[in-house]
Formats: sequence, structure tokens, C-alpha cells
Amino acid sequence: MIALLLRDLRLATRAGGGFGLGVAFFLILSALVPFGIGPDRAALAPVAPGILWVGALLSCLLSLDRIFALDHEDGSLDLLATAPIPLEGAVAVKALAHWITTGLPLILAAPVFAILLQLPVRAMPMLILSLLIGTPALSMLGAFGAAVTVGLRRGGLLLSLLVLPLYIPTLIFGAEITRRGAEDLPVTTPLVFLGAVTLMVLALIPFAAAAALRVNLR
Amino acid sequence: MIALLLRDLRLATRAGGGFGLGVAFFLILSALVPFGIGPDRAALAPVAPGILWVGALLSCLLSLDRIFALDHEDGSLDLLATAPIPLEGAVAVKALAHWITTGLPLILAAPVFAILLQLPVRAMPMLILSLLIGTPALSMLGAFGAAVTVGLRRGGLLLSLLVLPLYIPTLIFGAEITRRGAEDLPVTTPLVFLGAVTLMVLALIPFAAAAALRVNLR
Amino acid sequence: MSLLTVHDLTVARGGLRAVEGVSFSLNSGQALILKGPNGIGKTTLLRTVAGLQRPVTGTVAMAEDAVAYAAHSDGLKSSLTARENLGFWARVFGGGGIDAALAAVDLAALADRPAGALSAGQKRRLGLARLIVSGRPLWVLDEPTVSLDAASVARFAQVVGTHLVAGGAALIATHIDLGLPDAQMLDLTPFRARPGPVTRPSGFNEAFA
Amino acid sequence: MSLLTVHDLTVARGGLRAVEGVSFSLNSGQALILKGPNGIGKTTLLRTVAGLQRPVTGTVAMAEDAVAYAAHSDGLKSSLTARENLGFWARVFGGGGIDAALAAVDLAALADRPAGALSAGQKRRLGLARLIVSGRPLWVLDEPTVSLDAASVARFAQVVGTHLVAGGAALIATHIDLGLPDAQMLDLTPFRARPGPVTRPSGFNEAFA
Amino acid sequence: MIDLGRYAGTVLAAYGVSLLLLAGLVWHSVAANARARRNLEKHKTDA
Amino acid sequence: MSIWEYANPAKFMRTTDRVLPWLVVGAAICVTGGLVWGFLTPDDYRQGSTVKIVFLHVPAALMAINIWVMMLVASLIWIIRRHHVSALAAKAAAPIGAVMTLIALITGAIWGQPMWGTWWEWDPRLTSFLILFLFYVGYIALWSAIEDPDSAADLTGVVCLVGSVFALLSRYAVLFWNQGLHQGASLSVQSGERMSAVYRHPLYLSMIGFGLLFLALVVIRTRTEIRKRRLAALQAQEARA
Ligand code: HEM
Ligand SMILES: Nc1ncnc2c1ncn2[C@@H]1O[C@H](COP(=O)(O)OP(=O)(O)OP(=O)(O)O)[C@@H](O)[C@H]1O
Ligand SMILES: Nc1ncnc2c1ncn2[C@@H]1O[C@H](COP(=O)(O)OP(=O)(O)OP(=O)(O)O)[C@@H](O)[C@H]1O
Ligand SMILES: [Mg+2]
Ligand SMILES: [Mg+2]
Repeated sequence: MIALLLRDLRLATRAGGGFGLGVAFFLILSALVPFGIGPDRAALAPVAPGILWVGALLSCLLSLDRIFALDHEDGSLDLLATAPIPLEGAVAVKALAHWITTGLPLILAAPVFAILLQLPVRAMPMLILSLLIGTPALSMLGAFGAAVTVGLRRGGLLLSLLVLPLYIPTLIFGAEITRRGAEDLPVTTPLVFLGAVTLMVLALIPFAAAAALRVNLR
Repeated sequence: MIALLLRDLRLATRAGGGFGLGVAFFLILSALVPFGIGPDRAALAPVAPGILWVGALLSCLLSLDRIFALDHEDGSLDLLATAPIPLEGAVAVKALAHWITTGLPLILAAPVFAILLQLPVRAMPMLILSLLIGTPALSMLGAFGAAVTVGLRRGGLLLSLLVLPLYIPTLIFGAEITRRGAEDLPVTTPLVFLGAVTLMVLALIPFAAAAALRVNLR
Repeated sequence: MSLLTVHDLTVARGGLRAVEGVSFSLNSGQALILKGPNGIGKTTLLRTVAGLQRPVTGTVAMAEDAVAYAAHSDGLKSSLTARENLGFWARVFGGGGIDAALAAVDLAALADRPAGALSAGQKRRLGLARLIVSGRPLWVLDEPTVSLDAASVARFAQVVGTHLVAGGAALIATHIDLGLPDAQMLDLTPFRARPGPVTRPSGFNEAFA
Repeated sequence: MSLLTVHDLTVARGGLRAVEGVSFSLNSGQALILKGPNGIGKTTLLRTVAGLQRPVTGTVAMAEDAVAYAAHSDGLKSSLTARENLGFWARVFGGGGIDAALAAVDLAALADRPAGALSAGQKRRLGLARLIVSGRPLWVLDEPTVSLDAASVARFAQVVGTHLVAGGAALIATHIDLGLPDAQMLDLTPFRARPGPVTRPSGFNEAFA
Repeated sequence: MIDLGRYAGTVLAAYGVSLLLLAGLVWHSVAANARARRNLEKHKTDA
Repeated sequence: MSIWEYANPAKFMRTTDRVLPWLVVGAAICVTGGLVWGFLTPDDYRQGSTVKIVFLHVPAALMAINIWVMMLVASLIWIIRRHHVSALAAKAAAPIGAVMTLIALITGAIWGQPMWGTWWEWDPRLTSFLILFLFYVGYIALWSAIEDPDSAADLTGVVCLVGSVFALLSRYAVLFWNQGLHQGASLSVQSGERMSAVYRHPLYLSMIGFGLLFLALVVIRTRTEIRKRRLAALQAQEARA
């Protein structure tokens, strides 16, 4: 399992591995939105928490198909399924690797984008906290979608279509936390809910994803 | 050329062709943004033009890799390059097919999403007009990006990074037209600029895209 | 000691049964070669034995975690070196002896070359080295000598021979002669599934036919 | 009448020259078969003749729009039927005679089956039918008989024969015997590019070598 | 004719769109069914 | 005889051959009857003639949810018992459910214009329906994207299961996010107080009609799927032979 994690991280950081592309997409998006909405601080600040969360979600989404597609093409997935590690574990590890290469850089870079979008500084801790709790669920749900669509040619858009509705609870609570942070309101309730969603996803989805993978390997 | 157009359209509407997935993505995005920003009409209406345009742009982006990748994989692109039609023409026709299968449904569906995002009804004509003028440029620029990245495995995210900056002028003018439409301001100036950008793109980019394709076929 | 016992096995692909009623058993030190025309179901049978798909009827009995499977694609990452690729699989399977395995397939000199820069035959040999480091007793190989030249085929036979002597077993599907003199041969042609009504459909295609 | 004249041609792949100094010419009614070991540069040469890449040195002289190229992938869309696929290419190349072409490769019965539901050999035959409807005089074929069984290879020879009699020409790379008795043969082995300094590098790899 | 008052447009639009959607769904179901039956029968007479 | 026998396609075809005409006639009568009766009801003192929309809106909304539940049950039957017809029934039901959701959304939106002065409001119930629509679209897209029918049935089944959990979860998330202005269920326990019999009876008829219409359509569409499968299966066998 650790070997798998290390390999995935190493692959991501090698040339062509796509490390950092998610952050780059996030950057471009944060730069585009002001062009669309207009540079006005009064217009940007109230929507910044929502845009930041939607942006995090989209840039996570765009790298999802890498989770299994490459391993499927070169046959590694078949071999992993016959290896002495449970497929559920392999799924969880690959989702973790995805989070480390996509979610974590996003969280580290988020303050920069928050400044671009005029998010008040006092909201920063809550933005980071909510991303920290929420993004693991995004990666895991994405791994599920990737497992379902792994054999399909050009499954990319279909993957988005399947996964986005599943992201809604996380998005709602995450953006709510950030918004409340910006307005100095109490955040306990949404934080608890967000944590509950993430815990449930992390506990149950690996089994669904492994089942989908087994079907696709058949 | 007409044969090529008809074939691409027919392929898109066959099972698995991905027709309508762009619209579906647009729908999901318009549904997600309020979850991020909050349900409040006062918060949504002012950012609706920008969000709608960014959404149109992203859903166009996600289907770009289909323009050439499938034809490259099954060898059709090699054959098209040796066929008695200029490669520039083939590129233009494929961009046109992309626009008909992605841009046009988007424009037809845009009023629905505008309602979801609480765009004032009086802004509708300008939204549609700006999309009508702007989206052909998106498809053509996308064809260029797709031509540059055609041979690469998992070029998807790289494609986005290449193309997004090229989309900025269209985005700025398009969103500005819609916003002015919502506030009943005169729209002539941005309309002229948007039209000029589109005309320039349509006139010049096919040559650049064809050149990129030739390099990738070598 | 029987490493693998297959009894009355029926396997299906795409909702249609491919071969029906196959039985054989494989003891330590034995190799069995599956023959048969294109499309009869060799690959399907091997995937079933490897546990990647379920049998329609019949049983596959073997010790847990005994099988190492090698198919057409070798599961190599082109940006990792030969040694890194092998090291990863060794760790996953809990095996070892990477250098010995590289030497056995004559890739020691190329150990630090990225797998993407290996020729087709060298990639194939690296795939075989993975079997060695897996430490699994039962090798299930699908056309292992594709794109190997004559010298490499001979080396392959030698690797399999060593494995058998060490108490392993091998189940191999192939169209060509592998140079394994002691191997038994099983022709699947007589087991081709007969069309017609079935008591237990293998999938949609048979349920609705 | 010479349909194709190749003079002192050098072609390169991945920045390294593959074959050097090849010359031949092909008249109407002639077929030329290229032979040579794996990786010598047959595919590269054919792509250069088809105009898909530029020669490093030398010239390829032929009439404009004379060449129809067929490679490993047939450019078929699996969701379109055989007839629709062929119709598309006929319209692009301005040719016709779709039904005759389907009959020539014995696919008339399967004309309305989606190409994705054809077997590998049938797909290959559909790819050859495309050559017929293209109406081009010079056929450039890269291993055209891959995955064809013996009967289909014979039919392929017959199709090429008809094309030659009708005044066409064919340039074919292959490893196996095609059953074209009148074809000339060109072995590329003597033209393998020699390493060493060159007057005109074919790309970065050689410019910095 | 019944009088729908000032909401006539609203009510008629709601009924119109809904009935159109339902009709489309029914038509699609029936047409696809007929097509499937025809294809199956054609295949049987061919074989 | 157990209910599982209907998983046998031939048996299913034979039985539905007999039942289908009755379903079609019943659906036609009840839908037409309910809608015409509803259309002829007197205006509400508050909502005016727009109250007539309820006879489309509520049955469609009800069916939209129930069809998803039926798909969930059918998917579970497929996953657990491998009954091929039930997988196809789930596939056949999805477009009907999507259309019902769409009708509820559209009639609601049209209704909202005079009542709330807006086409769309991010009210929890409305939002939940939008999310339900997204799930339908994704489910249908997944069916059409996978070529192998066994895998398609398995994968859509898993997606239906996970989707159901998340549809519920989204409902709570949305409720937390925004408290709405949509009316509550008025046909429940104290129905008499909240909706007079003038409206209640045609509404019941319309609801029965929509239910029968769904049954008729799902049977027809399942039969279509069975026929398509049969043709594909015969072709696959010939191709193999
Ligand atoms: C646009 C989206 C709308 C959606 C998705 C929607 C959804 C629903 C649903 C699911 C029900 C069934 C409630 C139940 O019986 O438990 C319902 C009932 C109802 N809706 Fe809507 N609705 C929408 C808009 C509206 C609007 C704008 C109005 C009018 C002001 C309205 C009025 C009603 C009424 C009167 C009922 C009947 C409630 C009852 O008595 O059961 N709805 N709606
Ligand atoms: N994805 C698929 N869907 C439907 N049928 C398939 C699929 N893959 C293979 N088949 C069919 O299943 C049968 C068995 O295939 P299998 O790959 O097991 O044959 P094989 O004996 O390995 O052939 P080969 O010698 O060519 O490798 C073949 O008739 C093939 O046409
Ligand atoms: N994408 C590539 N990048 C770099 N080198 C390549 C690439 N593709 C092929 N080559 C090299 O170019 C040389 C010529 O390849 P080519 O495909 O023309 O050979 P071939 O004669 O057609 O071989 P075969 O008989 O196997 O088809 C080979 O040595 C090969 O290793
Ligand atoms: Mg095989
Ligand atoms: Mg070649």
C-alpha cells in the first residue's frame, strides 16, 4: 500500500505527470472570474467564498480521470487486482495520492487566490480549514466516479456529470463555513456537518469504488 | 468538406458521441454556483453575467479534446491529411461541427440557466447575442489548442491551460455586453470589439491550427 | 501437491460462454500449455483462473494469493526506470531479489533506463522479471513470447524451467512453440461452448437469446 | 508512364535518420514490395511518400493528389455502419462505387453493420475498400494483410491485381508473402543509415550528436 | 369556454408544456418499441 | 409460482402482452379524466385559475420521486438476484422519471411567476428537484455510454445506490442552506383542512392516472429493451459462430 502511494506520488512529480496543473487551472480560473464579473471589490468580495470553492472543486475534477485511466491502459490495474492488497485499500490509497497531488497544493495556494478574489483576510483560516476537511471527500468521490468510467473512451465529461452532483453537500457546507468566516459568524454547525460528510464518504465509498472497478476489470 | 461536417455531426449524435454533455455540464455548473454563493437573489443577480460566460467557456473547454483526439487514435486524421481537401478547411469544418454540437445547444439552453442564476429577464437578448457572436471564436481557438496537444497522452489539462488565456478577450467583452444588457446601458462598443475578435480568430486561426496538426502528424 | 485444480469450468465473455466443461489440475513442477484457435477463449480462461472474473459454472481451487498473472500489457510505467518498476511490484507482492531477476532476463545493463525507452522485446522481458520478484508459485501467462526474438524465447524457456524446478507451476496460453519439452498440452477446441438453451445464463446475451 | 519517382531519399524518425539514399520508380501497372527487419524505417518511408512528413534529403516526385495511404489504423468510426464509413471517404476523395467496392472485399452482406461490430479481419477489409473508392492511382500500403486469414490474403492480392490492370500502382511494406507474382521486391537493409557526422542533420538529435 | 381570468397564459403554458412533454415521451416509447419489434422480426426472417 | 419468474424475459413478454392493454386504457382514462376534471374546477380565491396547475404539478412531482425509488429497488434486485429484466426495467424507467421531474420543475417555474414573482428561487424543495434531475441525467448518460450490457447494469446499479444516499444527503444540506417558501405537503394527515374536496378528488384521479401512465410506459419501454437485447444477443451469437 505504501509502495503504491509512493509510486503514484513519484509518477505525478515526474515529467508529464501533471503535478501542479490543478493549481494552474485554479489560478487561471481565479484570474478569469474577475474578468467576467468585473474588478469591483464590492462585487467580488461577497461571492469570493463560493467562487473559491467551486474553483477548487473544478480543478479537482479535471485531474480525476488520471486516477485509474493510465493504470488501466498499461495493465497495472489488472495486476493490482491480483496483488495481495485488497482492492478497497488500493482505491483508498490512490484517492489519497490524488489528494496529496491535487488537494494539498490547492490548499496551500488558496490564500493567494483568495487575495485575487478580494476575500477578507479574516476569512482565511476558515477557508483553509474548510478546504482541509472537505477536499479529501472530493478526491474520494472522484475516485468512485473514475472507477465507474474507467473503461470508457473519452469518459471525461461523463465523469464530471456523475461526480458533480455528489459534490453538492461538501460544496454547500464548505462555502457556508468560509462565508461565515468572512462575516465572523459561528461556524460549528456546518463544520460538524462537513466533517460528517467527509467521514461517511471516506468510510463507505472505497467499497463502492472497488466494486465498480471489479466490474470494469471483468 | 460537407461530408466531413455531416459525419462529425452524425458521430456526435450517435450513442456515446457526447452530444449534450456540454449542456449538462453547464447545467451542473449553474446549479453549483448558487450552492457556493448562497441562494440570495441580491447576491446572485450581479454576478450572473460573469458566471454564465465563465460557465459557457468551461463547458466548451471540456469537450475540446474530442475535436481531434478520436480521429487521431483511429487514423482518420492521417487519411484526412492526404485527402484532396486543404487541412485548413478540415480544421475549420471540425471547429464548426464542435460549435454546432456544443456552442449552439449552449446558446439555446442559456436562458434556462440564466433563470437559475437570477439574471434579469431584460438581459436575455444581450446574453444570447453575445454568446452567438462569441462562442464561434471559442470553438476555433479550442480547435487550435486541440491541434497543438493532439498526440499527447492526457493532454486534457494542458489543453485547458493553453486555451484559457486565449479566451480572455472574448470573455471580457461577452460578459460586459451581458452586464450592460442587464443594466440597460448601450452595448455597441463591446459588441464591435467582440465581433472583431471573433472575425480575426475565424480568419487566422485555421492556418495556425493546420500547421500545428501537420507537425503532430509527422 | 496440487497447486491448481480446475473442475468442469465454464467461462463467458461478452455474455456468451466461450469454453465449457474444462477440467485439469496442475502440480508443483508442472507446466500446462493451452492451445486453440483465435477467439476460443484462452484469455478468458486465464483471467478466470487469475480471479479477475467469475466462472459461470465449475470451480477453480487453489491456495490464496498463489497466482501471478501476466497478460499482453505489462503494467510498466514509462517514466519510471526498469529497476523502479520492478521494485514497486516487488514491494506490492512482498517479494524481493530485484537484481537477480533483472539479471535472469538480461536487463541488468539497462536497469536505470526509463521503461519508455526500452524496445518492445525488452519491455516484455521486464514484464517477465516481475513474475520472478512476485515470489508466487503459480504463473498464469497469456502469450508471453509476443514480440520476443528467438534468443529471448530461449531465455524465457530457461526462466520458466528454473521456476518449475524450484517447485512452481505455469499455465501458459500460446500459439507458438515455447521450447518447454516437459510441458503438457491442452487443446481447447473440443471444449468450445455449444449454442442453445442453457439453465443458467452467463449474462444478458444468453438470457435473451 | 511513371507514377512515382523516388530519388536518393533519406527519411528520419525521432530526429534520427532511418534509411538513406533510397531510389526507385514505379510505373503504372507495377507493384513494389518493401522488405526489411523491424525498425529499419519502412513505415517512415511510406509516410514520407504519402506526404505526411518531409524527406531529409532527396525527392519524391509524383502527380498531385495521386496517392491513397493505408496504415495500421483504418480510420473507421465504430458507431457508423460499413456503408456510412465508406460513403464518407468516397465523398471526401470524390470517388464512388461504394457497392462495387463492398462487393470486391466481400462485405456486401455486412454493409449495414456498425464498423465496431466487425471482426478485426473484416475491419481490415473495409479499410481496403476505402482504397478502391478513393479512385487514386497510387496505393501506399503499410502491412495491409495484418490479421487477415489466408482466404482474405488471396482476395487482397486479387484486388491489388485488378487495380494494377486498371493502370494503378502499389507500394507495399510487408513481412509476409502476399501472392503478387509480378511484384518487384526492394530490401531496405542495405540502405540502413550509417551513424556518424552528416552534412545535414535531420533534427535536434543529430544536430547535437 | 371556461374563463381563466388574468392567469390564462400561465395555466395554458403549464398545461401546454406538460402535455407536450408527455406526448413526446409516449411517442418516443411507442416508436422505439415498434422499431425494436420490426428489427427483431426482420432479423428472424433473414436468418 | 414466485414473482422471480417474471425475470424470465419470455414470461415477462407473455404476461405483459395480456396486462398492457388494460394499463394503457386505464392510464388514458385516468389521466384525461383527472386533467379535464381538474381543468374544470372553480378558481381558488387566492391563487385564481393557477390552482389548476396543481393537477399536473403534484402528480408529476410525486412520480419523479417514486420512480427513483423504483429504480433503486430494481437495481438492488439486479445486484442481489441477477434478474436481467429488472435491470432493464430500471433502465426503462429512468427517462420517464426524468420527464416527470422536468414537468414538475417547469410547471413549478411557470407557477412561480405569478405566485412568487419569480421563475426560480433557490428554495430547498425546488433545489432538491433540480438535484434529482441531475441524478437522472447522469444515470441515463451512464447507461448509454457503456457498451457491455452486464457491466452497464452493474455500474448503473452502483451509481443508483450511491446516488440515492447522496440525494438524501443533499436534501438535508439544502435544508440547512436555505429555508424556503414552498408550501408543505397538504395531502397528508390533515388534508381536509388544507385542501377542499373540490380539488382533492380530481387530484387523486390525476395521481392515479400518472401512476398508471408510468406503469404502462415502463412496461412498453422494458419490452423495447428486451427486444433490443434479444436482437443484439442473436447477432452476437451469430458473430461468434
Ligand atoms: C419550480 C419548482 C417547483 C418544484 C420542483 C416543486 C416541487 C413540488 C413537490 C415535490 C410537491 C409535492 C409535495 C408533496 O405532495 O409532498 C409540490 C407540491 C406543490 N407545489 Fe410545488 N414545486 C415547485 C414550484 C411551485 C410553485 C411555484 C408553486 C406555487 C406557488 C407550487 C405549489 C405547489 C402546491 C400548491 C403543491 C401542492 C402541495 C400539496 O398540497 O401537497 N410549487 N411541489
Ligand atoms: N469485450 C468483448 N465483448 C464481447 N465479446 C468479446 C470481448 N472480448 C472478446 N470477446 C469474444 O470472446 C471470445 C473469447 O475471447 P478470448 O480473448 O478469450 O479468445 P482467445 O482464445 O484468447 O483468442 P486469441 O488467440 O486471439 O488471443 C472471442 O470469440 C471474442 O470474440
Ligand atoms: N515516435 C518515435 N520516436 C522516436 N523514434 C521512433 C519513433 N517511432 C519509431 N521510432 C524509431 O524509428 C525507427 C524506424 O521506425 P519504423 O516504424 O519506420 O520501422 P519499420 O521498418 O516500419 O518497423 P516494423 O517492421 O516494426 O513496422 C525505429 O528504429 C524506431 O525505433
Ligand atoms: Mg488471447
Ligand atoms: Mg512499420
